[in-house]
Amino acid sequence: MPIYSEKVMDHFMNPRNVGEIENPDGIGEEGNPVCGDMMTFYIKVKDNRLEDVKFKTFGCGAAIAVSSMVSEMAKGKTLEEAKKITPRLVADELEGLPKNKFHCSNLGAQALNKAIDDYLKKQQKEGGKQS
Amino acid sequence: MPIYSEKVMDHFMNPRNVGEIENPDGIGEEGNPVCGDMMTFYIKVKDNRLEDVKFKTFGCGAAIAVSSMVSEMAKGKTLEEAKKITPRLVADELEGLPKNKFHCSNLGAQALNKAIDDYLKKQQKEGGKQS
Amino acid sequence: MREVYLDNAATTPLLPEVREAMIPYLGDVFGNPSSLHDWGDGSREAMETARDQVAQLIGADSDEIIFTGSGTESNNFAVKGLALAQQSKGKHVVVSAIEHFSVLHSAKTLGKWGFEVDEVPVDKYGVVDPEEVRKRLRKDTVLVSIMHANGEVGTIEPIKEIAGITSKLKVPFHTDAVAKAGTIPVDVRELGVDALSLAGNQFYGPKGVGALWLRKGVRIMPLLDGGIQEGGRRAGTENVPAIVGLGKAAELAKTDMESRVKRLTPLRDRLLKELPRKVGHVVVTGHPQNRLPGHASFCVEFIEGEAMLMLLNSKGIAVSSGSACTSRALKASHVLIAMGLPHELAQGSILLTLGIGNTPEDVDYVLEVMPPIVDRLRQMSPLYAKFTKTVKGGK
Amino acid sequence: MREVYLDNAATTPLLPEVREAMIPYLGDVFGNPSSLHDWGDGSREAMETARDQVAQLIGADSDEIIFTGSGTESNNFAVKGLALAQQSKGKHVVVSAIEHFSVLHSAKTLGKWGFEVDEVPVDKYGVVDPEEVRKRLRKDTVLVSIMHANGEVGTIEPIKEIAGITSKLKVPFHTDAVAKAGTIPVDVRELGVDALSLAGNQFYGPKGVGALWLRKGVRIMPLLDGGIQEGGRRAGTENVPAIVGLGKAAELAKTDMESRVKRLTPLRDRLLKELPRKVGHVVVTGHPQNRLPGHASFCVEFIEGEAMLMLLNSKGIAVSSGSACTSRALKASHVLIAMGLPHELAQGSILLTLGIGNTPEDVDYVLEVMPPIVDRLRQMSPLYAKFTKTVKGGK
Ligand SMILES: Cc1ncc(COP(=O)(O)O)c(C=O)c1O
Ligand SMILES: Cc1ncc(COP(=O)(O)O)c(C=O)c1O
Repeated sequence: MPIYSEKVMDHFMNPRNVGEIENPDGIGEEGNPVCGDMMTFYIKVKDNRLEDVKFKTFGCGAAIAVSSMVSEMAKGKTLEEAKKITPRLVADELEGLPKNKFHCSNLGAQALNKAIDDYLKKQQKEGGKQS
Repeated sequence: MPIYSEKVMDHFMNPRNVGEIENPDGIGEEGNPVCGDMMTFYIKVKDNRLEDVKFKTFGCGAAIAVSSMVSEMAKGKTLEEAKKITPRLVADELEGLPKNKFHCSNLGAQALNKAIDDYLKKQQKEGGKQS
Repeated sequence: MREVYLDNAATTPLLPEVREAMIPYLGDVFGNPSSLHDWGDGSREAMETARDQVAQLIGADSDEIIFTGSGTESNNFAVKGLALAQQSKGKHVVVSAIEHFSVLHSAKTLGKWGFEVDEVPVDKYGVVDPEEVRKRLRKDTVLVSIMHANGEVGTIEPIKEIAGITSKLKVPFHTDAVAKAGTIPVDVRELGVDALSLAGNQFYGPKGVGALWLRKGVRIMPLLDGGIQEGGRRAGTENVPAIVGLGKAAELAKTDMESRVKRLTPLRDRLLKELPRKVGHVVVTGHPQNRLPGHASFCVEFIEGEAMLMLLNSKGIAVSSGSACTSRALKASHVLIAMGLPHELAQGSILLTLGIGNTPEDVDYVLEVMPPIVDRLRQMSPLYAKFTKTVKGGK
Repeated sequence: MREVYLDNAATTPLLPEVREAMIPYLGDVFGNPSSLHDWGDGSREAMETARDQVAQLIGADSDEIIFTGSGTESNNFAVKGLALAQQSKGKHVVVSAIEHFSVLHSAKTLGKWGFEVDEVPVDKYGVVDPEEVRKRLRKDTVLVSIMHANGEVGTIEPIKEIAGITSKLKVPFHTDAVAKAGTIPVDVRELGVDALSLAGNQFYGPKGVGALWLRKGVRIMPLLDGGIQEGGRRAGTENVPAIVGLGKAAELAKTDMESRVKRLTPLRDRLLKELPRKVGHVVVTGHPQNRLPGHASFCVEFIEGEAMLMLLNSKGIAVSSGSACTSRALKASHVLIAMGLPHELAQGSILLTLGIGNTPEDVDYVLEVMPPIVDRLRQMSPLYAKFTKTVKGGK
């Protein structure tokens, strides 16, 4: 009885969208290596949609799988849709997470959220130059 | 690892001198069924010697083996010699007794002793008619 | 020589199916269930299957089962752990007078820690009157522990009735079902108790493993502190092979319970009826009907239990006794004394506990061998001599 | 795929000889050792042989050995039992900061019972300075418990030196030798301690069994109350097969100890030397020389232990980690933190513990597989990205 579901293992072993985006439209960092997990999300936005999402993660198997899943779920979504990705939804998509690992899925959604907020803040500053 | 030595088992399985003596010269009773062990020794004395020794015992395997051993050790001895049979000697002859069963060998020697005392008391009363 | 094991209350043999189930966990599947790699997975999986099997035996949820190292540990854990977890509410504990020492002495230890312990008496059959429990409940009662069946006299206690009382007053109720779970049906929901102890070696499972069932939400203080095994309630590397064996034994017990009871009950009843008749001056101890299916217990007058035990052993028959001499502490059975038996009679205690390996022929053999053994010991007994002289007028 | 088990600190596999020794006690020899008949004799005899074997492993007398259900139980028993037995003399207890949780949390429980617990710090290698122990001893100190070797970083503690101090002041000294007994020589008389814990599954014996050695005359309060098994100090039907296995494992450990140490040490040393070199940014944890023979432990920078563990597992290699993520309680290893490692670095904890089944080829395989795994995780790590950007100036 592995502690992780097959879906988690798949996303851990073959994480989607790992990396950085050069000149990203938004960056969100969540967590803290002292606590064990830290995630950085990079996003590229086009026409209010997440054209590209990438991440880097320091953390356990669950943290990596959650990051991968969040990136996959977010990609192509509108900003409003992406902001509705909750930890619960991520865990469900991963076919469950061990109880004590649930906090990882919080971090994933939060880091993405922060990246979107980062983008929106920049937009405001720039007075909506680009779309 | 049986809790009892072979010698104890032999005396338990084939106890020597079980029974009563009709018109004994002395009777000694020791112990109490409430506590678990009770022994009655009967002796026949001739020329200051234990011509016959018999016993009845209510009690555990050790109690029965001790009674048998005491009777065997006592038989043929002078009264003075027989009074020197100590619990330690009985236990040694039996090749040891479990620690918590040691009190049984006290009872055996004591019951014999009481029987001898009973005889001596009767002798005194009768003014030393016999022997 | 014929070999007849009639000491199943002391411990049962391991069923071959149980042993087979255990063997892989003494071999290739050796990982620590806490390990996160495949080796750990294999052990953890086996353990969780066993947890399901044990839960099903007693109608519980799997996550309510805590594995322990013995029935004794389950009882210590329950009695001390439940009382200590509730001590802010009070320090009064109720047990019966005939509990196993693992409960009674745990309660005694609680006594040293400032708890007050009340003992409920039993009647001559060893039955606890629920009303006697009710009378003892107080505002500060934080635990009642009454056994489900007594291992020494076989009597089954009215646990459901007692639970009806404790649950109304919201007092946690633990029952020691070590002598009963796996032998006759136990359903924790139907019983209405809050905690229940059981042990593998009482129903053809391995030694060294037990379980405590604890109703969800009931708080307990660990007995074994350390790692977070068993949800943090019982630390220590788990005894995987024994746990697997317990699970398998539980599964088989559930499947075969009815047929086992059907086989054992008539054998027991023959012993209960025939032995007193054949031997004479024999008293059945415990409840005549309401008792464990394989359990026949007696007191034989004028002689002592250990001597009987040893002579039966020399004939290939294994039994046990509650006599003072067999107790190593050299005290008469607290169970028999609590039932009002005179010390003298309690010395003649003898226990014949049947198991699924026993046959009608075993019973025949015992009924044949026992009378001459008793007779032989009585011929040696000064008490019997006195009895024949006074009552029968000599022989 | 190659299978390489490098988690012997978590549990060792059972030796075939040990299993063979146990099998009869899962079969025909099933009696309860407390039973007085032949069935009981067989079990009792086997148990006493095992007691001799365990005693010989540590230079003790047989009647000083108390069998328990695990290393955890031995530690709970020792820490709580010794402190409670002495509490009329005082309520002060000294432990080290890197004890196993079964000691630390037992001490915490003593804290709830009114004891004061002092923790001795360790240096960066995890070594306890005996002077630090001496400084903490008071008139009312009733127990010192310092482990013999740490299972997480392998460091061996100066127990003899500490015992020299405690014995002069007549303070009972318990040492948790669970990670060490059976692995390297332990002689209780030479050490001068008063109590010592060990466990079967640390040296190719079974799970579910441990022992507490207690110097003759030292008083202890039972953890498991009940029957009078183990001289009244540990109640409950004994786990005979596991005890027999422990005995056999002890016998083999004594015979083979030297050759085992000779085989394991060079393999360990290769790991300690080569892994940091091949991987880079790796810190060896624990003492560089004075450590358990099969024990290699590291912290790998910029990545987390569980992820490493899982990727190694996917390559057939079993290891463990002391990272927060692997602890289920999600706390960084108290051992690494007590040694002064930053939390961030402690997350990269990885433990490779060799056993007698391992070969030089196993080490080759790990050294081959490990660098790409670390590399892969570092490529994912934002910390590594920051590091390369700031220190290396990008890549
Ligand atoms: C009713 C009851 N409770 C508890 C126990 C203790 O079990 P163990 O000695 O296996 O720990 C027994 C043992 O026979 C028992 O009969
Ligand atoms: C030093 C030490 N003490 C105690 C224990 C506890 O042993 P167990 O979990 O087997 O009870 C361990 C476990 O690895 C240990 O390493």
